[in-house]
Formats: sequence, structure tokens, C-alpha cells
Amino acid sequence: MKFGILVKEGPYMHQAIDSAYNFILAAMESGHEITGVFFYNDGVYNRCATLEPPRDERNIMKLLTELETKGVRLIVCVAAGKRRGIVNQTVCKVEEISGLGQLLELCITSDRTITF
Amino acid sequence: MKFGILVKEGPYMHQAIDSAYNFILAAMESGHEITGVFFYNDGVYNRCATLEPPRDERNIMKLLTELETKGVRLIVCVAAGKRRGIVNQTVCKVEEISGLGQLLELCITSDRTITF
Amino acid sequence: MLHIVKKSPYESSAFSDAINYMEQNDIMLLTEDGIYAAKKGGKFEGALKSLMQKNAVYCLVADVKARGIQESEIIENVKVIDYKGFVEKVTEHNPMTWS
Amino acid sequence: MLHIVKKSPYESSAFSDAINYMEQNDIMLLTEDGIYAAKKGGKFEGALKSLMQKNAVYCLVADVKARGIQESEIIENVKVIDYKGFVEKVTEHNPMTWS
Amino acid sequence: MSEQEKTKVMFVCRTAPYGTIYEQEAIEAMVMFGAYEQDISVTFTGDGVFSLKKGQDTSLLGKKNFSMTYPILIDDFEISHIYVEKESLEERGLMEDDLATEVEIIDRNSLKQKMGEMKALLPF
Amino acid sequence: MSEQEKTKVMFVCRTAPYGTIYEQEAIEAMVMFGAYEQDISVTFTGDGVFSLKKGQDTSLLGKKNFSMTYPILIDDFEISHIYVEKESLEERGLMEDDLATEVEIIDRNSLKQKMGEMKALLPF
Repeated sequence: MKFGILVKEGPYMHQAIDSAYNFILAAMESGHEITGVFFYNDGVYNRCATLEPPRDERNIMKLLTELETKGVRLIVCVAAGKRRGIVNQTVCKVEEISGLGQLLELCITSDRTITF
Repeated sequence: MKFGILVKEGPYMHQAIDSAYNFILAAMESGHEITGVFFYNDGVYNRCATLEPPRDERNIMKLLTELETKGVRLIVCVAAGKRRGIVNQTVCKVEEISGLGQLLELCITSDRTITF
Repeated sequence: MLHIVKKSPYESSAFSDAINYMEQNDIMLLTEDGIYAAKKGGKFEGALKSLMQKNAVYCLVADVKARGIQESEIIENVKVIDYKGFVEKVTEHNPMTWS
Repeated sequence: MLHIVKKSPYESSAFSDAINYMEQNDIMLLTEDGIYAAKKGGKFEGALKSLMQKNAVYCLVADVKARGIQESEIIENVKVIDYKGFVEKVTEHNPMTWS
Repeated sequence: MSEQEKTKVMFVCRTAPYGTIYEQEAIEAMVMFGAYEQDISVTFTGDGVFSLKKGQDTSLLGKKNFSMTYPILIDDFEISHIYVEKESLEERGLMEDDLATEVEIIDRNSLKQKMGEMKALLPF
Repeated sequence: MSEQEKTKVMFVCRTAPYGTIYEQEAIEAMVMFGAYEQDISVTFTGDGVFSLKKGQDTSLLGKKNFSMTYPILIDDFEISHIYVEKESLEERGLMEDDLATEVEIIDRNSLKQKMGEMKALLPF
């Protein structure tokens, strides 16, 4: 099946991105396809390039980059990002920034859209 | 009276900083002193230097800088900031970054500590 | 003490938690989404009225107006104050925020 | 539908809102702080048991363990599943998240 | 595009306005989604119904009054339906007359059925 | 410093662990505050009491198990008191034996009194 993922909360503050990450890994291991992860609301903070968590804690930036390496598309909402300061200079990858139309696209092309 | 302010939520997402801002203005107009504003938890995002809100919306970065011009001390927690990517390169003013001891200092030197 | 409630009573336990901690002479300020507790005809009208038999309750005019609540829709005896009034209450009582 | 609840029932209305929206054949997944609804002896045991007369309820093992809840402390008939089980439930039911 | 080919997406608005940004960013998404010729509907339930309260005046807060967009969602932004849950209104002491725009007030059971017909549900 | 000169600060922990970071960052603050020779106490009420549940195992989540720090707050980090509200425990079906560390279980009325004696209350 094809899964689209919406993440609405920021890293560390809420568990949303951790749950999404674990869900995505399990889905891929079970042979499903992830059409993309759309970051909206405070979710855009997950792709801030300067996260420096303590060494004894998980590094959410690295976990997400690892997903990207496995072919998962990450999309940061441009409007929500600008409002919060996640822009070209501060985002992990400039190419990830895109519009809300991409979220609708995920809804259309995925069998399921899951919100975290 | 002396008021210390603790802000625990990020800009735009929650109303906390708006309430704090309006409270601080009113307190100063009434002749009270603000010992400082300590940003903790997601509150550190309020001092991200790259906020670009839509033109028809309030600019929280400017509102806070305006407070600073009026002599209000703004303090960004270094640990909470690092975890979230609010570090030297991304914060409005590097001098604002400091440790949790400053929050306790506010509690000690203020007649009242108010959490937003 | 001044108990500041900033979450909607329909969505969060903040309002009822604050009530549980109110002592004689304590007061409550409803602000942000907390102001919905002060709306006439809502589910929490009874709880608020029973609280007000012993404690004064205030709500912040900026938050009330933003949410389209008219003064006539506010439960009797809840006092509507502005930020200066909020500041004054903090000078009189030590604040605790329930969110 | 699969109703995903991720807030504590003590603090948020998410759990009771989700219950209100459950139809025949719908299922519920308790995850993150939502798992406290599945704890024996808590305030929501009755509500959960009455829901389970018609609907299946699952909870996520990673969240249960993190919070120190032992399997023996989970209300009977709540099924403990892992992330793969979560994925499987999403393939079977369209998800709606209550937070 | 024929009606059958359209993707049915529903925004489920459960949050009060201004205390958090969820409803404002939800409406920003609705406005964009409207442009894509799909079948987009919006439901207000729980505290979400407060977003539709008429007479909102945010001038003292310094925040944008985004409630002005609700009345033009259907005509200007091609949203198919705006549903408001009857039970949530009642619990909050609100009547149809209190709302800033014309909506379809329906009971929870009818709403459940509509939610069951959606391809994607977006909670805000 | 004499006891009278010390500033009395209380952390009021009301949130469950792991779903949000509040309790983890609260404990980080407690540890720092302990170094300043003031009178710092910690209260667990509401969902905050869940933070003290024993047997937490976060390995499947990949998160740090910060509950290990509670048992050493008093001895190693100079926190004066850890209070847990009796009523919140009961409502959640928890007993003293369920907690990861020794605490002072007190009822709400006694807690109200202690809160009234504080100079600053920090809710988390």
C-alpha cells in the first residue's frame, strides 16, 4: 500500500516525529511505499539544519536524513516554514521546501494518509 | 514591583508570547520593572532570527526586539536552544543565549515570576 | 494566589485542575482559550458559578473580544479586565499558570 | 476507521472525542500518552470496557513499555501490538488521529 | 474531472481559534486545496465550532482575524461543504444564529457517515 | 546561607512523560537549580505522577529514560522535597509501591498550603 504522512508537531517537544519515524520504518519493512512526509505547523522545525541534541539523545535530524537516504521524500511547507524561520538558510535541504499542494498530492496518490 | 517572565511555547503556534508581550507592555506602563524574559522549552523559537511572517501578520521577532530596545532583557536557554537548533548562527542576538541558572536568578530577584 | 487558566475547559483539564487548587482568597484569571469557561450556556457554567460563591473570577477583555464573546454572553459576576488589570492582580497575588 | 488516540485521557478530550466517533467495525489504537486509557484501575477503565463491548482496542507496546506499564497492568482484551501491527491496522482501516 | 475521479478530503477542525495556530493554518490549507478541483470538505467539531463564532474582534490582541475567510470558502475557494456538529454547538451553548457564516449543521451520526466516505481525514 | 535567606521555588509537574518533553526539560532545570543553594522543591500532580512510575523502559522508542534521575534528585542534586499528590495517584490507580523513588505523598490540601509558601511556582 501507499502511505502519505503528515507531521504537525516539532522535534523533541512532542513525540509525533518519533512515532512517525517508527511507523515509516515498520511500513517499509512490511513492503509498503511511503509517498512522502509533509511537515506542517510546528512540524517544519523537524527539518531545521542546526539541531544539536545532547550526545546521549537520539538525533532526529540524522534519523530523518537516514529515511531520505532510503528514498523517503521529505517536504517542508514553505508558508509554515517562513512563519517559523525554517527557510532556505536554516532548512536541512533547500529542495525539500514546497507548497501545500504537495500535501493534497499526498492525499490523492496515497491509499492512506496518516497524521502524526 | 519586579516581574520575571518565563515563556515556554513557540511563536505563532501558541498565544503564549503574545500574552507575555501584552502583559510586559502593560506592566511597564504601570511603572513596574521586568527583570527578564527567559525562553525555555519551545519558547526558544521566539528568538529565531529568520522568522518571515506574512505581511498582514504581526512580526513577533520585531515586537521582541522592540521590547529589548526598551531595556527588557531577553534570555534564551542554551540547552533548550541547542536541542531545537536555536544556536549562535540562528538566534537573533548571540548575547541572549545563557544557562538555566538565569531562570533561577529571575525567580530570586523578582517579586513575581509569571509563566506564559 | 492567582490561578491563570489558558486552555479551553472542553479540551484540557487545566480549568478543573485549577479549581481543585483554589483556596480561600485565591482568584482565577481566564485568558487565551481559557475564556470559554466564562461563556453563558456552556457546559462549565455550573462549575464556574459554584467556584464564584467563594472566589473571584476575572477574564481578559482582549481574549474575550478576539473570540467573539460579547459582554452580554459572559456569566454574571465574572469581571472583565484588561492587561493593566491583569498586572494589578499579579501584584496582589502570586501567580500559578495552568495550561 | 482506525481511531488513533495520542493524548492522555486525564488531560485531553481526545479519548472521549474519539469514542464519540466510533462506529461499528471501527477500531481504536492507543499510542503515545493515549496508552494511559488502557491502564487497569484508572478513571477511564469503565469507559474503555464499555467501548470494547463493540469495538476492538489496541495499544502500542513501545509506548506502554516506555511508560512503565506492565502487560499485567493493561485492561483485559486490549491487544498490545508493535509498529508492524500498527501498519497492518492502517492497511485495514482508514486512520483518523485524535490529539 | 468527473465527480467519481475526485479525491475526497476532509479537514476535521477540533481546536479553538487564537490560543493555537491550528485553525489559521488549517484555513490556509483549505484555500490552497480549493484550487485543485478535488472534493474538499470541512468539519467543525469539538472546540472547532468556536472558530465560527461571529463578532470576532482581534484588534486588542494584535492578531489577524482569520474568521473572515470562512464565509467565502465555498464560493471563492471551491470548498464543497462546511459541516458543523450539532452536539458540539449545544454543549457550548451556541446556536446557528451565533455563527459567522452559513453552514450545514448535522448531527454526529450523519458526520460519522460522511467521515467514512473520505479518502483522507486531516485533523486540525 | 540561612534558611530564611533562601528563595523557595517549586516545580509543579503536571504532564505525562515522553508524549511531550516538558518533564524531561523540567528535570534538566531541577538538576541545575540544585547547584545554587536555594530551597527547591518538586511537586507531581495530575498526569505528572506518571513520570514517577517505576519500570520505564524506553528502548523500543529510542528515547532517553530520564526517570533514572528522580531517585537521586534529593541526595545528589540538593532538591529539598519531592511531593506527590495523593488524589492524583488514586485517580490513576497508582500506589506508593508503583513509584520509582521515595517521595512524600501528601494530600491536595497540604499541597495547597505548601504552594502558598513559595516565592515562585514553575509549571511543567
